[in-house]
Amino acid sequence: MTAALAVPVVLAPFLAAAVGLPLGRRLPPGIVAIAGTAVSAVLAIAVAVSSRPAETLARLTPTGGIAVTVGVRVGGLSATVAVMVTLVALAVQVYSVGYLRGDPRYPSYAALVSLFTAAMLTVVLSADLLLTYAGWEVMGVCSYFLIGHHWERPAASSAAVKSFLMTRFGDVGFLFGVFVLGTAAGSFRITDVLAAVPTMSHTTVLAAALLMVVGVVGKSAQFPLHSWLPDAMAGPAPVSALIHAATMVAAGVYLVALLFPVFLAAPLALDVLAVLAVVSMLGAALAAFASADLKRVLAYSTISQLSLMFAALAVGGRTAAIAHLVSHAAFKALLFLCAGAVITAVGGGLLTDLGGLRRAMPVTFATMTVGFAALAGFPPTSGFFSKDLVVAAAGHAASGEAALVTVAVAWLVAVAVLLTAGVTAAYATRAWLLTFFGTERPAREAGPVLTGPLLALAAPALLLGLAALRWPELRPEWGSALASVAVVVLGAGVVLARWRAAPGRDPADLLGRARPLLASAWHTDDLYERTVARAVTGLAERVVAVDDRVVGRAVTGSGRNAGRLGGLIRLSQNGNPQLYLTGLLAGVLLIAVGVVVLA
Amino acid sequence: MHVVYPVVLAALLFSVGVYGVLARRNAILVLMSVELMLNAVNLNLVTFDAWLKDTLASGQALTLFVIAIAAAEVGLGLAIVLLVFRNRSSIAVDQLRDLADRDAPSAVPGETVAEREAAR
Amino acid sequence: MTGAELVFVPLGAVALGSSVLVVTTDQLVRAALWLVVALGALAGCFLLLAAELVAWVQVLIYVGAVVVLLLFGIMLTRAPIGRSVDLDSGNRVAALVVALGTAGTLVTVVVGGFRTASIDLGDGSAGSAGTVGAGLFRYWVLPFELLSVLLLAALVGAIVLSRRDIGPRARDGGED
Amino acid sequence: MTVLLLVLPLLGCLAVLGLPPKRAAAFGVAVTSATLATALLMAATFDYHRSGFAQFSVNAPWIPLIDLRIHLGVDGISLPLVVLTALLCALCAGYLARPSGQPERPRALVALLLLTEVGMLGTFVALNLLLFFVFFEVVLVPMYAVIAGWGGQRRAAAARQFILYTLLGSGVLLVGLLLLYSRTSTMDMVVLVGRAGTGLSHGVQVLGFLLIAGGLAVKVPVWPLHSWLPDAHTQAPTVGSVLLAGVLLKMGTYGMVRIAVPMLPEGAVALAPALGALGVAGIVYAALACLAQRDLKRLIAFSSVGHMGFVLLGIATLTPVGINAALLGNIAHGLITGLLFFLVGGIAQRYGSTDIDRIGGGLLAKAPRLGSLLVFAAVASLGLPGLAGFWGEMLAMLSAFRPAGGLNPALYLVFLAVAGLGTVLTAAYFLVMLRRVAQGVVPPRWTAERFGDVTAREWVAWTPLLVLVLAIGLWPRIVLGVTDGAVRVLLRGG
Repeated sequence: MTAALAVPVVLAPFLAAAVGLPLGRRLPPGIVAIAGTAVSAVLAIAVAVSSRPAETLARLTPTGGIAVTVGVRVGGLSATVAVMVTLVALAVQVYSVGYLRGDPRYPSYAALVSLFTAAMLTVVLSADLLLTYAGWEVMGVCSYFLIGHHWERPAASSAAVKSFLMTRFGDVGFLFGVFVLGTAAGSFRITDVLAAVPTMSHTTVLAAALLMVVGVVGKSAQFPLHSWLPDAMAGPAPVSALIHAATMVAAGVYLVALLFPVFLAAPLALDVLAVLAVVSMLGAALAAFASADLKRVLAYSTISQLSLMFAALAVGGRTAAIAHLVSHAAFKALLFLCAGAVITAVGGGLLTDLGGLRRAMPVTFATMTVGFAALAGFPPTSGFFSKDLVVAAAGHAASGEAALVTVAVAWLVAVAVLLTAGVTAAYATRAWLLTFFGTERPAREAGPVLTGPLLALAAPALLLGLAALRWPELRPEWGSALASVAVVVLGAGVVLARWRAAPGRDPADLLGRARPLLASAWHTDDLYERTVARAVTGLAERVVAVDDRVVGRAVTGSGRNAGRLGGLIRLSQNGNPQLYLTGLLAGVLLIAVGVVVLA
Repeated sequence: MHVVYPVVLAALLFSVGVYGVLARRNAILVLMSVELMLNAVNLNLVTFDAWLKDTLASGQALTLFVIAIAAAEVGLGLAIVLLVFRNRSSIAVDQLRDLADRDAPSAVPGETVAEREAAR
Repeated sequence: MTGAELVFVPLGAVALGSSVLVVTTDQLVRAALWLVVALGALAGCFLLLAAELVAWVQVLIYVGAVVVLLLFGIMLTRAPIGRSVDLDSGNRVAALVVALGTAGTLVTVVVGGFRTASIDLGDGSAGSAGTVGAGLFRYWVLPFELLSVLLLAALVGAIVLSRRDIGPRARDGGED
Repeated sequence: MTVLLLVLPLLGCLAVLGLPPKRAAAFGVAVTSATLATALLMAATFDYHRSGFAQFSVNAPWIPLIDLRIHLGVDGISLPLVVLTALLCALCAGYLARPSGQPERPRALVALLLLTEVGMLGTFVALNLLLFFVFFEVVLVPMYAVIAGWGGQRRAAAARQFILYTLLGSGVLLVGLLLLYSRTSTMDMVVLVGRAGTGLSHGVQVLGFLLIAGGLAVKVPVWPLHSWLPDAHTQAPTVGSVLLAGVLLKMGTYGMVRIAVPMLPEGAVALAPALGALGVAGIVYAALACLAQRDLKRLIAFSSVGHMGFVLLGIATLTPVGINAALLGNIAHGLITGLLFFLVGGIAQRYGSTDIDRIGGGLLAKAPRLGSLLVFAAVASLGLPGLAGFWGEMLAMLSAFRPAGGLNPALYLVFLAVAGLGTVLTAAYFLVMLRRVAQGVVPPRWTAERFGDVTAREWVAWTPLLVLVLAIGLWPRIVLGVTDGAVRVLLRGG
């Protein structure tokens, strides 16, 4: 029953996309997309409530080897994430109707968002790793289209290309990981693969886990494949909310959580994941603090928060990671949608152009304050509880309980998590101050179509943590809670103090000369531009030259030389019959001699 | 009598005829060389007729035919030579080059001059 | 070495020598005359091989008719009577090589093949006019008749070729 | 029915010459549609449980002296290709019949198109080696004439290069086939597959494989024997490009699957690594070449080299998965690249050029539907899951992960890694192309120009391809279900 319910969860938004793409122009805006997502959300909640693990399968195709199956697999994890995805998507769809009013490309936009949702739900609910990969890739291409929504702007189209290519690079790793697991288990079914993990050799598991890490790093924008995400802010704000809060980047975390047994069997991969997470976490947090654009702040914060989840996974805190994933989906979607409202009101997202909006946009102010508080981790927001779980998990690992990673790495994670918490509080406070305080400027509050979703998302961002106190494993621990609150207060306090000392000035000045370096995320973009991009373009031009000069010439040249050789022989055709006759007789003679000699 | 003598003579005569046909420029001299070659063949025919004692006398009969044909050939050949001389005032064999391949050789079969120029 | 051979060798030498002169002399008329000598010597050879009729026909037709025709040809093409320098084409070296090659090959093969064979000339009547004539008209009638048709055709052809007034009527400008 | 498949276009080819030129195109549509109907009827009545065996067989002597028999039949490997060929030919005929773009000398063009169709279908249904070769060659001359007669500015050189190069390949192929015949004294493909190389020494097998696969490699084309392809594609008219990419290239890989691999298994094992290496080299090389390409048609032509690289990689693994991947990749590439060439033909007709810089971007603004179709086709071509291109590439890489016994797995892992890199580069050049052609603002030179979006005729010609790309992508069993049984039978011999 549960599985039968889960199938339409995926199909509803897919059908909405299939209907919306050709017919979107003739129908009232958003009706199909919202209906599809709403149906999906209701069903997802139903599935989550019934919450019994279930699986249904059909053979998709023979391949000559391991057959590919198609089907859904529902468990506690996937049901939770499915609910989160559908609800955020619903909020985004409703919000988009207002945000993109009058945009001629709205119909295709709505259909693509539906398709995106369907792809994410495929990843979440799929029972077969190859199907998961399919959803994973479709999500990538949808994000390409959505980020490139304003394709007449060069920045948008190049950001779209960049995001697709960088994630695709990771996807190749993921696909190979699927190959390793599938061939080792003799099946691509997730249940079979997980069951077969204990029987696999250590090398196989390690290779699979490391390849998965590559895929995850690409999709979730972790160092070193992180640089697409800030650029992807060129897309419309609701797209950012969808892609960078609840779905695509979250898919990486979900995947690691789903295949956690594989990683448990390969602790080295977890070490790698932990180190990458630590680098991304701190680096992105500092970049967010230095960034000059509201949406870029949120983008870097997304990277940082995702690293937090990976860190939690690496130290064994699967529950903590998922809890933070859910709460992050709520408050980050809220923040992006608020940022969208601010940008529509002001006409730009540069922090220097903002300020003093708290009176003009009271609803946005209130909801965004909740969002920032949750991001910073102030109690009693959902962010506080989920972040505390992560800190607690890191603390346990560092103290040597449940040691998955080496103790040194665990310590590194613990320290980095706390540091990040401080920096997060600092940049959240900074963005909040710069957006809503300081000199006032004229602006109008957004309409109810925009504020409705904001209010709807603010509720979970604020209350999810309290609601989760029902479950004992989600309750905070006193030690870690105190530590993280202290760090958060410290981080926020420093910024507030600075603001008090110099009102209206950007607290990022605290960074001094390091600011440009941090704002560009250590010039990683530049580095890629200079090395990879330039090398590939250079190589491409060289290949074209080689193709023209060597391969092409080799062919035409051999043709030409054959012609020239013919030209030489042609010289004998000078019309002199005596010469012909001489040749003829000489030939006969040669044949005769040959016959005589050989016979 | 040994067969070798007449046969060797025939071979040598034939070779001389070959040389004449290949090396002489005047068409009439070429015709004479052809006669030499024909005679070499005749000698062979007669020799083998005598050696094999052919009851049909085929060697000698064929020799007679060859002689008759050679006469006809010389007649026709000279007529042609005369015609050529009348038309061109020359009977030098190596100057009759109407069969020559005249245009400059192209490197690629079927390539036009413009394309060849473009390729350079 | 039998008597016939003793006669044959010098006759052959004469035939060969004069034929070499035919293809090397630098005077056209002399070439024709040397051809007469060569063909005459060959007729002698035929006689030695007991081919009496053939020998006489050779003298009659070749020496009598063909060479005369050739001489007419020389005169009609207004060839110089004395020495001329350009009787040989540029192909001489190649021709010599091919000719020597031919000679070498043929002689080798022939000598190798007939080293021991010898001809029994019998009573010498095998080549008399009677024997050959009987053979011709008993066994070779059809070819003989065909040959006469051929001769007729050659005659007509020669006339057509050499008479100006029955050539191709309109001469195209393309000829040079 | 197999005979009907060949006779219909052949008779049509002769009949069209007697028609008034204005009605030639319509007649072409009728003939190709009838052929397509025959092919579809065949697919409908095909016994899918026996897909490994030739059905609708015909076997009659033709020239007994050289063992040439008219032995025709369709099995699971050839059926999809037959349907694809008939479909693409019908679409091409339909494209020629559109009122806006009547070609010059329509009678001759339609006749050549039909003759090409005879050759292509014949290649796929022939079950006699010599007959296969005859049909293989029949395609060449009409295609040469199509390029030379209706092509672009440098068509003469391109057509000449095409025919000389491919003829060279055919010569090598013929030598290989004759070698096989001289050692087995039979030309019957069914018998030869059944023997699976028994009685052939190792040396003969390697030499035979080298000759046959080498000859076919020109047609595929395998890097670095590809240089005829970009020129031919660029210069050919739209229908020529569609058939070249859609069907002609498949004849090469089909021959490898049908002849080289099953008949000479030892040779295949010995030379497959080389084939695989050339395949992946082609993938990366073509992708890099596309990145720096300035001409749309040339870009798509090079992309064919890359896609055929994946097909070759699949074949080179000598596993059922790999061969299935190759066959599916064939079909998918035929559909997608056929569509791409149609679209580029449409663009060329509107802009009068296929130069990317001349078009200058903004196609999505100027002609939104055409632009969207181009985006769709490009995305399909870069192997998006859910569209046809994905399965061939994915399965080829999967098969490379575990190649057949006797092959070096470590080497194939390297191939796999390179192919994976190739997929990223493939995505890169398609996206860069889209960015420069479809996205961006309309350059000033085109803003005043008015040209229509996709016309009804074009929809008719392109919709079947769109639908099939989606259908195969979502439900690959359409093809794999047919080929799988046949591939197993083919490889069981070895």
